[in-house]
Amino acid sequence: MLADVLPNDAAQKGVCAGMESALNTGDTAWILTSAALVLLMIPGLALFYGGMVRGKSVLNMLMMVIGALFIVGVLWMFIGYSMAFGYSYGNAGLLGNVTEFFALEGLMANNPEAIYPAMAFVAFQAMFACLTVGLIAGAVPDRMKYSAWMIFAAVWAVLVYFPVAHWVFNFGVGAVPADGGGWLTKLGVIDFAGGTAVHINAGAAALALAIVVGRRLGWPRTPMRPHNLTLVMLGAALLWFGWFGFNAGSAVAANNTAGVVFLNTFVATCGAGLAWLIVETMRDGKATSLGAASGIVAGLVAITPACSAVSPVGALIIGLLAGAICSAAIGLKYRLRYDDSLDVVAVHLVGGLVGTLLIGLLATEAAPAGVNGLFYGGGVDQLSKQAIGAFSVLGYSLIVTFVIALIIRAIIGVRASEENEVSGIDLAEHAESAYELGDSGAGGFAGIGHGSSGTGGGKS
Amino acid sequence: MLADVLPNDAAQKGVCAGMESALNTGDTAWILTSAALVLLMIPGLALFYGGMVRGKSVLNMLMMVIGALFIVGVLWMFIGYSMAFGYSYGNAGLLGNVTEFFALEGLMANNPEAIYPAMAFVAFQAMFACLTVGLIAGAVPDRMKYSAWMIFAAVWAVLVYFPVAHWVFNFGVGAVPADGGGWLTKLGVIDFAGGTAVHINAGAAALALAIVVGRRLGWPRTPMRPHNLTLVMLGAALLWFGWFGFNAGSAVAANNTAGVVFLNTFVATCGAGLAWLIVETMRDGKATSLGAASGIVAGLVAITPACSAVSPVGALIIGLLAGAICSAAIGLKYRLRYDDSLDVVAVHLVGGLVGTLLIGLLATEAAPAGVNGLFYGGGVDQLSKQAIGAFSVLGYSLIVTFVIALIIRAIIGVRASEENEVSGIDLAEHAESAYELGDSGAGGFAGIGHGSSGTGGGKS
Amino acid sequence: MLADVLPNDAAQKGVCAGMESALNTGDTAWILTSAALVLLMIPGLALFYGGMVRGKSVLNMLMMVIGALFIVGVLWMFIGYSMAFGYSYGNAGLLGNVTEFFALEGLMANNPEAIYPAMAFVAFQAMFACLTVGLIAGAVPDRMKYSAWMIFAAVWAVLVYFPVAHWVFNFGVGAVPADGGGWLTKLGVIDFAGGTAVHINAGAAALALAIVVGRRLGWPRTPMRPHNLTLVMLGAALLWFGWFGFNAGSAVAANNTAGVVFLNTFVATCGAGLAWLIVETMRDGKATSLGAASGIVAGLVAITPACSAVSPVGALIIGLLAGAICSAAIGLKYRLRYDDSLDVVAVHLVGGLVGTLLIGLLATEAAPAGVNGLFYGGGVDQLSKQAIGAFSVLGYSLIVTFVIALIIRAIIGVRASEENEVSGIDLAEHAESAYELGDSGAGGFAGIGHGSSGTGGGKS
Amino acid sequence: MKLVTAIVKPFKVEDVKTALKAQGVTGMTISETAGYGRQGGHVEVYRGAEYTVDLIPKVRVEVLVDDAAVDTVVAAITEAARTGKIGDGKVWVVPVEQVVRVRTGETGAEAI
Amino acid sequence: MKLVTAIVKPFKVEDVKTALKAQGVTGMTISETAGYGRQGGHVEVYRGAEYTVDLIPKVRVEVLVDDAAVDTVVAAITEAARTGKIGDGKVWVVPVEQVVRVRTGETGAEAI
Amino acid sequence: MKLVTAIVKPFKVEDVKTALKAQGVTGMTISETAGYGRQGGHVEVYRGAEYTVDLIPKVRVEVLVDDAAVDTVVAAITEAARTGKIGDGKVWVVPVEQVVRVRTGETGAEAI
Ligand SMILES: Nc1ncnc2c1ncn2[C@@H]1O[C@H](COP(=O)(O)OP(=O)(O)O)[C@@H](O)[C@H]1O
Ligand SMILES: Nc1ncnc2c1ncn2[C@@H]1O[C@H](COP(=O)(O)OP(=O)(O)O)[C@@H](O)[C@H]1O
Ligand SMILES: Nc1ncnc2c1ncn2[C@@H]1O[C@H](COP(=O)(O)OP(=O)(O)O)[C@@H](O)[C@H]1O
Repeated sequence: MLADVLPNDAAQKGVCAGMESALNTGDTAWILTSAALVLLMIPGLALFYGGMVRGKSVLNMLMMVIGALFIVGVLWMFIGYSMAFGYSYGNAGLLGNVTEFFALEGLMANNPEAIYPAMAFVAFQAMFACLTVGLIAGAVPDRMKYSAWMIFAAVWAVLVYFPVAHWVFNFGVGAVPADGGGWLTKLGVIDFAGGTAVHINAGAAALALAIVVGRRLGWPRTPMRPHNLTLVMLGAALLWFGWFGFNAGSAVAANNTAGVVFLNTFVATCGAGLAWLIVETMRDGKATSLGAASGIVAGLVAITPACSAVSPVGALIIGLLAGAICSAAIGLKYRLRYDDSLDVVAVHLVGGLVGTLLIGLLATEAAPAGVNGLFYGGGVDQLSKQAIGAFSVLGYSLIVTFVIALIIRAIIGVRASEENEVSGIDLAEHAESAYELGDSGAGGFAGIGHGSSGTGGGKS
Repeated sequence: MLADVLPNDAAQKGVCAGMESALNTGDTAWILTSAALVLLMIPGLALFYGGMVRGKSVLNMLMMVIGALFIVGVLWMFIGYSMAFGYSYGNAGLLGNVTEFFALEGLMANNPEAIYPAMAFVAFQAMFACLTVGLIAGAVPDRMKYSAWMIFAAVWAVLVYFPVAHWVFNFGVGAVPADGGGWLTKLGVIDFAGGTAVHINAGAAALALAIVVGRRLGWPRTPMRPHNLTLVMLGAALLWFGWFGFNAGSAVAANNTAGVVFLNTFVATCGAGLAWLIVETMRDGKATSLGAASGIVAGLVAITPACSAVSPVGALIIGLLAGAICSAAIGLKYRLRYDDSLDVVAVHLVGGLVGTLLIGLLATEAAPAGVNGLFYGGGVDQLSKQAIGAFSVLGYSLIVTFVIALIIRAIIGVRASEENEVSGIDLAEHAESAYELGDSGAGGFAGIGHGSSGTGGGKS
Repeated sequence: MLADVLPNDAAQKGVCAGMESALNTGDTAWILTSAALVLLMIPGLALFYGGMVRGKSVLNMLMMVIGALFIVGVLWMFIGYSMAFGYSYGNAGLLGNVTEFFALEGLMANNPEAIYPAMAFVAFQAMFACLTVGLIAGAVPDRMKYSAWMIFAAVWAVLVYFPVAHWVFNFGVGAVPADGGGWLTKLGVIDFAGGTAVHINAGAAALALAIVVGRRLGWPRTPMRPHNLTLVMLGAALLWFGWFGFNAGSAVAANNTAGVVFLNTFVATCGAGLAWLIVETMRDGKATSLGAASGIVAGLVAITPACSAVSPVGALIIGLLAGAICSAAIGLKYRLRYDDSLDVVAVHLVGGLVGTLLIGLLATEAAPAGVNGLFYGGGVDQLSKQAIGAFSVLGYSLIVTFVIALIIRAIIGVRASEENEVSGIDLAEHAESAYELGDSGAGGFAGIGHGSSGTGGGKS
Repeated sequence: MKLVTAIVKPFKVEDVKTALKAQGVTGMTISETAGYGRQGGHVEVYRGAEYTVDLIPKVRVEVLVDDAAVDTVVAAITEAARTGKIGDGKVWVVPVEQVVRVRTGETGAEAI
Repeated sequence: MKLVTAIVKPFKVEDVKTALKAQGVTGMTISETAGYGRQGGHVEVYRGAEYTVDLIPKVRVEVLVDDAAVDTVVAAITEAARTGKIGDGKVWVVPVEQVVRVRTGETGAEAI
Repeated sequence: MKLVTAIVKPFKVEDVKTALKAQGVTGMTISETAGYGRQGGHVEVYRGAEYTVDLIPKVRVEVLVDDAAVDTVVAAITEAARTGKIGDGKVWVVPVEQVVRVRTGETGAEAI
């Protein structure tokens, strides 16, 4: 269209002119942007994880995260949004009405009273669901049967994520506070962007799944070092970038809260990165790039629930503690002998707990959430609420995940064959290998690892 | 500036206060964000394509896409925007007035009646032009002379893209619907974000160019597998991320339409990814990561024209069909023996057709476009319009591209020498090779593939 | 929450309704988006640089940039923002009051008169500080002691960046123009997004640091070619993408200025990329991908100060000149024998000078800055202001950086040991190596370069 | 027992493999190498700085053969790898004193 | 002096190394190779096109040994590398006329 | 005809090449290897877990030479590759029974 002309949509909008629509385009722009940012976190996570596994398993790692994204995305459209954001059955705060928004029925219409389009919020929250399931995959690379993973992802989303999202993210309807909302919300638990529903939830599930699937062959004797640390750093970078949408987007508005949350998210991450590097330097004598990437993620996890409740200094403290505690928590798996391969427990479960509980101590009335924690004279009230929130999600997720995983194991099995694990799960499950770099230099190099004779298109 | 102070610009803006300006900052923010997102799609495409070629051609692949971006960007500023969005010569809807906005004359001024800055829209649409040209490169990697490609890119943009963009994207001026607008728009073809102008257009050109340039040496006998599948997935991820700007940004507003489009884009992509994996699993026994990445792109292509016209369930169906049909369409090139190396035809031409035509069946009045397709009782009217739109773009692009490519071939040739193709086009055309990874481990490794003796700066 | 319900925040906002708040959500959305975009530039820079070094130094390169980000982020929160944006001591325009916003005290509150949240602006500007410090690292890869770098980064941010940001970016308070603002602002120097404060500043520091740290062993005799050019291109792409936030975000509003700036940024980059490729083709016979990536960055650097002051044609000219001049400037280091390894001087110092000074020639009243340069009849007035701005930042940065670097060298040393430099600084400083790709193909490949025996968790 | 080692151009590996199969050779071991020789190298350019790369990618093919088969195997490889241009590579033969098949412990001619 | 060369499965390298250490062998050189043999290969699929990859990653282990130690070294490697499945690889022995340790210039048995 | 094989430190390859050229050697073949020996390895740390890497990157240089030239070539390589620190590597000589230049079919001394 010509630039001086109003598009049709714009004409109907009439911002400020007669108020035909309550739509706030700034809030909408920010929600849409945030939804896109959170989508990017999912491949970001895939690359972060993918760089950490061995070169023979990187594609499988990507496929676990991306496959889960596909399937959970579809489930979200049909029932997930409704289970999470539908009116709570019996106003009990346990589960949303599945039929209320089945297949997003009715949400497409242009509601003149809406401040932002319903679908924008649906999309934003969809990404949360997909990401949370993807997080779990880090516990079981190299060895899990792909079909079993895909089934697990679907079932877990329905039985664990959708209900828990209802508990935490559903604030209820209209004037009546928390009418139809989740029970943790009603209780007053503060979890701004998902420390419980996303991170504790995924971390607890990762623990259960790692135990059911079992250790990688050779672990922990055989070293299994990251095959590509630039990929890990790229993944961490995309996660950080996207996380601004995750956290500041959870204000569901482009307002002061979003600004504060954004800054706190930044500061906490810097703090956690620093803390992880300091711990490494003191313990191992060297600060590693894997440590920096891990610190970034740990800080982001911990500030997620707390970002609206603390001051920048509080955010820094949360970050520093998260970096230090998570880096120490990695030792746990060696002591307890569960092979949580990429440390989902140490980073997401522990980091989520750190952030969720520290709200009880560091929350300040001056922050947007408007609550004082123990150190700001608010007593232990908020702290105990936080503990209830954290541990109920932890317990629910741990138990239900165990049951799901055991049933899948009983019916179709969860492990790739030993031979396939040794020769590489990329080849076994996906008939691909990630790299063919020999072919790069000068000379028409046929590529030794794959001096293959093709039957291009034989089947396609 | 100090934080409590209004910047000068803001003071002039006076949203709500006296209406000195019609500027909607939310819409503007979303258009700017979308333009940046679409820019990112271009290197995203380069990496997606780059990962799929052999290691000795990856830089050339990047350079085809990025070089086209440079040149088309400049052309767009001078004449492209005007040819696409200028008032149609004779109101025929075939081509915009080249001189109207030559060198963007006059668009820099702060127009108080504009809802968003003209330049934001110019930039947003610039990215479409650059991306579309880049898409074609996927048909001819490994073998096309770089100079010939650069000339082709410039000529094709001027003779094919700019006119076709006028047909499809120019909605005309002011009160009179489609006055000065493109003929397909006037006809009532629905193409929200470029199924015809971008994907069918590029796909048809890819077919013509692949035929004129000819097959890679050894194809299809010699296998030419992707050299870096993590790069492919990264590229697909950046494409998906950016595509939210491409599609939802095409609402040119942060409104309900943008929200619906966003959600539909997401759901269709999940569906197409799933469908591609299911087809692979049934046909080959394995779901591949290349399949997942391809499914993502196929779904995005197909939903591009349709995203404002269908319900989420409709979007899912389009995605599922696109995934299945495009993955099958790849077999075509083996049967018809044209070497469309990275399947631009199967993904963009076929995917674009799927999406454009399915609007005729699946469009629903409930969606923002407000039209009913055949399955919603709207008859075949819309379907036939869609077919006219799809096939006129297809035909025009195919024929004109053939002519352009044949002329370039006749004058300067389009093929690199056989020797250069065998030894690698990166080296031959760009005097570079992509990787020197031998140098990574411990030990001061001089890098075997390049135990070179430098003459650093001898010429610079 | 349910989709048809107003979130609490939204209810308080009342856009247009009674004006309880001056908050402009569109501007806020764009500032938040821009802040996230600029954050992404930092890992983008790390990857751009990382791809250019040898495989044995890539992690150190990433760690220099990311480590600086962590530490400068924390410093910014405590004192940086206050030093840059606090009321100028004695209204001299040299330094902001450190205590005014110490630890961001008071900026968290919801100020009803603010157009955008103070914290959003704090976060946006934080990224500038972190990025600027990171830029310097490109001068000294492969050989600088990591501890010395981290100390340098912290000290340089405090003594150089924070003050210079005050000079350039602080526009002062309220009605009185530039009251409390920086001296360059008061002088009328045009530097829209940081040609002086960011690029000339970092480039001059890079020169000083490269000289103090000294040349890499073997330079320039031994060739040290980029180890991964796809990484370089990816980094350049992320930089370009993020730079739209850097430049257009510097409008601190989603307005016409932002639109113009965005388009100019795009056009200049295309021009610089083209120019670099043309110079290469004429000089070396080949256009390289490293040239394309370098051209992108050079163009972005040069348009940074000028993007609000010139027309699109002016932006193109700046881009073309920047591409040509910067590519030629790379020869300087070979002639003068300083090892500015990744050409920070040639790209950022020279590019920054090109852009800053050309404003004096090419500025046009028609552009948002509203000033005419020499070629538009404005005389030499603006040009001389620009020169003062450029060279005072250059001189200050060069001298203070020298002093800082010399002191650090005297106290703890700045060079890694020769042995560590030869065997690779990644291993020496970070106990890691970037790639272990041998393990990818079929077969359970233990990875030759690292047929290591692990003691997993021995220490953790 | 002899070990025949051939240094050949990478895109000729497939042809060599085919030729060896035709000779009844059922196994071989292949690795990446880089060769320096008359063929010369090429020039790469990075930001205007030229690098002369004088090592060219080659592939090493190693085949254990019975004494009797040496000449035909050498001839087959030579034939298959030839393009006639400089840099086609070398084939050489080294005496082998003992061969063992790891799987079975068989030795000598049995082992190959 | 002999050169014992072994082509083994990659995940057996660690075991071979351990076995050699047990024999008092203090040095060895290892490289990546790809083997073609009875073991056959595998199929990869890219957008539906199948690629038969018949080269399988293997590792070459080379050990210089005194004439006296050859048999025990060969036996140790064979033992350590065996899985009993096709593709376990080969071990062969080649005569060496001279060995020099670069650092010291020592030759013969001293050098290893 | 002999085959001289040298395992050297990677950053010494350029010096070895130069030394060989000075001897009139016009061709050689080079490949990446990893060595295990007295030199020991190094430790890498990933999330606090330590990995002892005892294989160190080395480069294998192979040169076919006339019998007469063997000693000077071995000496030249040894000289050029020496740093005097542990891990400088080995040079060894193996008899070659036949050499063929693929391009021309020439054999023996003609072929190198
Ligand atoms: N003396 C040698 N020792 C070992 N390898 C050699 C020798 N001479 C040549 N080669 C190998 O043979 C390859 C081809 O040699 P070159 O001299 O380029 O061509 P040609 O054999 O056709 O004369 C080289 O790249 C190198 O790998
Ligand atoms: N004639 C040969 N010459 C050189 N290497 C061989 C030969 N035959 C087999 N090999 C090597 O030994 C490996 C194992 O051989 P294969 O025939 O698959 O199994 P096996 O030795 O158990 O019978 C091959 O992958 C190849 O690397
Ligand atoms: N017995 C051996 N057989 C084969 N290669 C060996 C042997 N011993 C050492 N090497 C090779 O020589 C290299 C140097 O050996 P090392 O013992 O570390 O130092 P040095 O030779 O200086 O005593 C090793 O890295 C390895 O590649």
